[in-house]
Amino acid sequence: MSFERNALILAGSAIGAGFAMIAGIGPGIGQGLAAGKGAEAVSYNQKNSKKSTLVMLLGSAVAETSGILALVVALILLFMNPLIGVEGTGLVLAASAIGAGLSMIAGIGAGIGQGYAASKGTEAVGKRPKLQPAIVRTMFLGQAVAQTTGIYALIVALVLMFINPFV
Amino acid sequence: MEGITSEALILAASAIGAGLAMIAGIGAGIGQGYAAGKGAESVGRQPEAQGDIVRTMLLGAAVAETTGIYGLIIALVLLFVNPLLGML
Amino acid sequence: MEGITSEALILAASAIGAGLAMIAGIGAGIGQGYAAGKGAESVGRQPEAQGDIVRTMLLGAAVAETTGIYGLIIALVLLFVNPLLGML
Amino acid sequence: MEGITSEALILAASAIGAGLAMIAGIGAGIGQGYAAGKGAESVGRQPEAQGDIVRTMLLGAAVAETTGIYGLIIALVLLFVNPLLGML
Amino acid sequence: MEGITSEALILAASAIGAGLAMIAGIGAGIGQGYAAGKGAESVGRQPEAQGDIVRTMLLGAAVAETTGIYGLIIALVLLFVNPLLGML
Amino acid sequence: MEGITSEALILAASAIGAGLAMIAGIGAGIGQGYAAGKGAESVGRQPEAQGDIVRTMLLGAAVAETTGIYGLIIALVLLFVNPLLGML
Amino acid sequence: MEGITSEALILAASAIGAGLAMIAGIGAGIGQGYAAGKGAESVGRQPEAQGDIVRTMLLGAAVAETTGIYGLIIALVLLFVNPLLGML
Amino acid sequence: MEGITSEALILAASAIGAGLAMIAGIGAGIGQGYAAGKGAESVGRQPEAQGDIVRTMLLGAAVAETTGIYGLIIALVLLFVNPLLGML
Amino acid sequence: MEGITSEALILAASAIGAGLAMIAGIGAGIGQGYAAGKGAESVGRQPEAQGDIVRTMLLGAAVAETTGIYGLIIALVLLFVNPLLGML
Amino acid sequence: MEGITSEALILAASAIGAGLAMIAGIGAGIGQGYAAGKGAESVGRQPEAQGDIVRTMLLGAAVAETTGIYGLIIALVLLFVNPLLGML
Ligand code: NA
Ligand code: NA
Ligand code: NA
Ligand code: NA
Ligand code: NA
Ligand code: NA
Ligand code: NA
Ligand code: NA
Ligand code: NA
Ligand code: NA
Repeated sequence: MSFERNALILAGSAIGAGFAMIAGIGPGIGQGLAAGKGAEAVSYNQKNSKKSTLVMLLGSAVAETSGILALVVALILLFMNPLIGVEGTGLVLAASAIGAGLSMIAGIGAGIGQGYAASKGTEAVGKRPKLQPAIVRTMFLGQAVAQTTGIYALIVALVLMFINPFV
Repeated sequence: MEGITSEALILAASAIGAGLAMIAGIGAGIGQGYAAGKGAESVGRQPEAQGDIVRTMLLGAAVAETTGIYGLIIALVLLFVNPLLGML
Repeated sequence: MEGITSEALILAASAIGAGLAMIAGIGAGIGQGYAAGKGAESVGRQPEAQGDIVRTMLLGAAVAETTGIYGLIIALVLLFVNPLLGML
Repeated sequence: MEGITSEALILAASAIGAGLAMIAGIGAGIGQGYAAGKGAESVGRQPEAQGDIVRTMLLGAAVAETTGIYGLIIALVLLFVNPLLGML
Repeated sequence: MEGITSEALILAASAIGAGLAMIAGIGAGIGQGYAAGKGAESVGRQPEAQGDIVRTMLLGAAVAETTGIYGLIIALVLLFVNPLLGML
Repeated sequence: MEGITSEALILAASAIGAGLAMIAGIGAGIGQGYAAGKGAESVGRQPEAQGDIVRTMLLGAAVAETTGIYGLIIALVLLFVNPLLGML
Repeated sequence: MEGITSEALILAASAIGAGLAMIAGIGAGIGQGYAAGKGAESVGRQPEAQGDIVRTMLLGAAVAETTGIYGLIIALVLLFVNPLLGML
Repeated sequence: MEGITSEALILAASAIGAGLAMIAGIGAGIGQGYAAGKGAESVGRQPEAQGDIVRTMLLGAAVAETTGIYGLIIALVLLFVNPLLGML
Repeated sequence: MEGITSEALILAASAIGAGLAMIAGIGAGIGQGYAAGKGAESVGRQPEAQGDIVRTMLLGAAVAETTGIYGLIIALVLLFVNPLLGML
Repeated sequence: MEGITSEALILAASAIGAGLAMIAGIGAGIGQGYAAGKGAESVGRQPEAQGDIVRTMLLGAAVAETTGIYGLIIALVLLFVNPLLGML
């Protein structure tokens, strides 16, 4: 097994990119919840369907974040691999690429949670359109709180990719 | 494994990476199914609002599809383009 | 493993990648089952709207199937076409 | 592992890939069980609509089965047909 | 691992594949348990419909069992028949 | 690992396969716990139907146990019978 | 790894298998916690039925414990009995 | 890896096995949190039944803790007792 | 890998084991978040019972934290104490 | 891989362990999002109690954050302190 050092790093990057994409489970579930509640809101308050649909889309946009971050990490690994030019042992850098991908999986949580918040925001605005500002403010505040562990994961992934302390 | 080349190692890992990326699709499947259920329920309650309900369900489901598409794109890139080989 | 070729390593990884890609199907199974449950419940409540309810359920379920199909396609590509071999 | 051939590596990976593909079945199990619960509940509430309820439940469950079947097919292909061996 | 044969590698992978295939059973366990809970709740509410409720619950649970059975079959094939060995 | 025999590799993989097979038990644990919660709730609401409720809960839970048992059987086969060794 | 014996490989895999088997316990933890929540809720609503509610909750929770116990038994067998070693 | 002994391989696998065993704790965390939520809700609704509600919640949560404890025990056995080493 | 010692293999596996053990924390995160949601809902409905609601929520959340702490302890033991090294 | 040292193996495993530890963050994301949803719902129902609702939601969310922080700490220790290297 006398592979080139770069081959090992690139193989690790392929697997890391695959792991990172798993984060997409989160937005998929969460935005689906919002879609369901959006459809329901239309059924009990058809007049205000524009308002509830807007909240569904706003909340879902926030829930997309961790899917986008994961995609960016995967694209970086595949198209502008920062590890390949770094001095250091191939095995360590290959493992760093895999670790970065694994870390992004944390984004599942934010995606589901923020999507749930979007669904409840949509439902609430559908029921009480007049309270939209207060409902949406609370939704966004809660969504911001739910993002943090996804950000932590992104930081760990960026550290592994760009300022790898092991080299 | 003396006969195995660097290219082969990267391509083998790409096959596994492509498979992993598809797992993202679990999310859209669950979420869109939830929307389907809620859509059916809502249409049953207000059949006269069917058009709006289904349109909202489909709009929300389209949003929920994106991360599954991202996974598919990464898999297709690994299988058909594979930029990694060029970095060797 | 002296006898193992580059091709063999890629094909072995493709078998595992194909298996992983199928896991995406968990999502459609859960989501469509939820839709089935909600559809059955709604039909029980508004039998007169059965046509609309079932149509909406099936439309939503068709949307929820796609990421499972993506997974199947990637698996079939790995097993029957395998573009990776050609990149060696 | 001097004695291990290229074929053996592919077949070993196929055994693992087949096992992974079956995991897709988690989805249908959860989803159809949800439908079963909702069906039982609805039949208890509207016994007069039992026929419609059960038919909708079974129709929806059939839809939810597909990705589990996809997983089974990929596993059977890996175990009994194995197109990968022919690509060596 | 000089002494390890091709057959041994395939059989070792088959043991792991069999274990993985059983994981499919998570789905039926969750789904049928949900049905059990809904069945118990419904029987408590409409004891007079107990027969219909339990029949629907069991019918739905039977449907939910299938993907768990698929997993079991693949595991049994790997452990007792193992068609992969014959392809060597 | 010169001293490692073919039998040892298969038995090592069997230990891991047995552990994986037990994971199926997650399903029954969740599902039956759901049934327990619904059973307790229902008994609180209709104490006079306690017999019917608990019987339905236990019947449904027995159905939900099966895939966990399948996993246990596969693990026991791997650990105590191990048909794979005989195929060497 | 010249010094590594067949026994060592099996015992190392047994340590991992034991860890995997414990994961089954996720199910009972979720399920019984659900039952605890439903039990607490029901006792709050019908304090006069506390005895029946708690008894049903505990009976259901005992049923939900079994697959976690199966996992524990398989882990203990791997760690303290290890029938695999005797098959070498 | 010439310098790696049989004992080292077993101890390395034990470290991973211990980590895997802790994953069982996911269950109790979810379940007990559900109970906490239901307990808080119920205390808000029936403050006069607070004692009964909290007692039932804690009793149920204690039951839900067990499989997490099983995982911890297996991890501690692997890390501090390690009966596998003695079987070499 | 000629230069790799027994100690290095154990310490490498300990790093992975520590990472795995932290995954247990998923449970407390979900569960306590559920409790937070139910607490907020209940405080909105019965502001006069806020003290009791928040106390019960925090008590239940403390109980739900334990398995996450177990995982942390096992990780810290692996990283800072590592009893496995002493068993070599 | 002739050039791999003991230190490199430990650091490689630490990179993977750090990635695994972050997965704990799934829990807080789901849980806090649930709390956010319940908070938004409750503010919609009782706007006059908004202050109490949001305070309770944030308090509960802070509690739900801890296991995600534990995971982050373990990852940072592996990446920047790495006590394992010192044990070589
Ligand atoms: Na957070
Ligand atoms: Na999306
Ligand atoms: Na879809
Ligand atoms: Na389907
Ligand atoms: Na089925
Ligand atoms: Na079953
Ligand atoms: Na059980
Ligand atoms: Na328990
Ligand atoms: Na706990
Ligand atoms: Na916490």
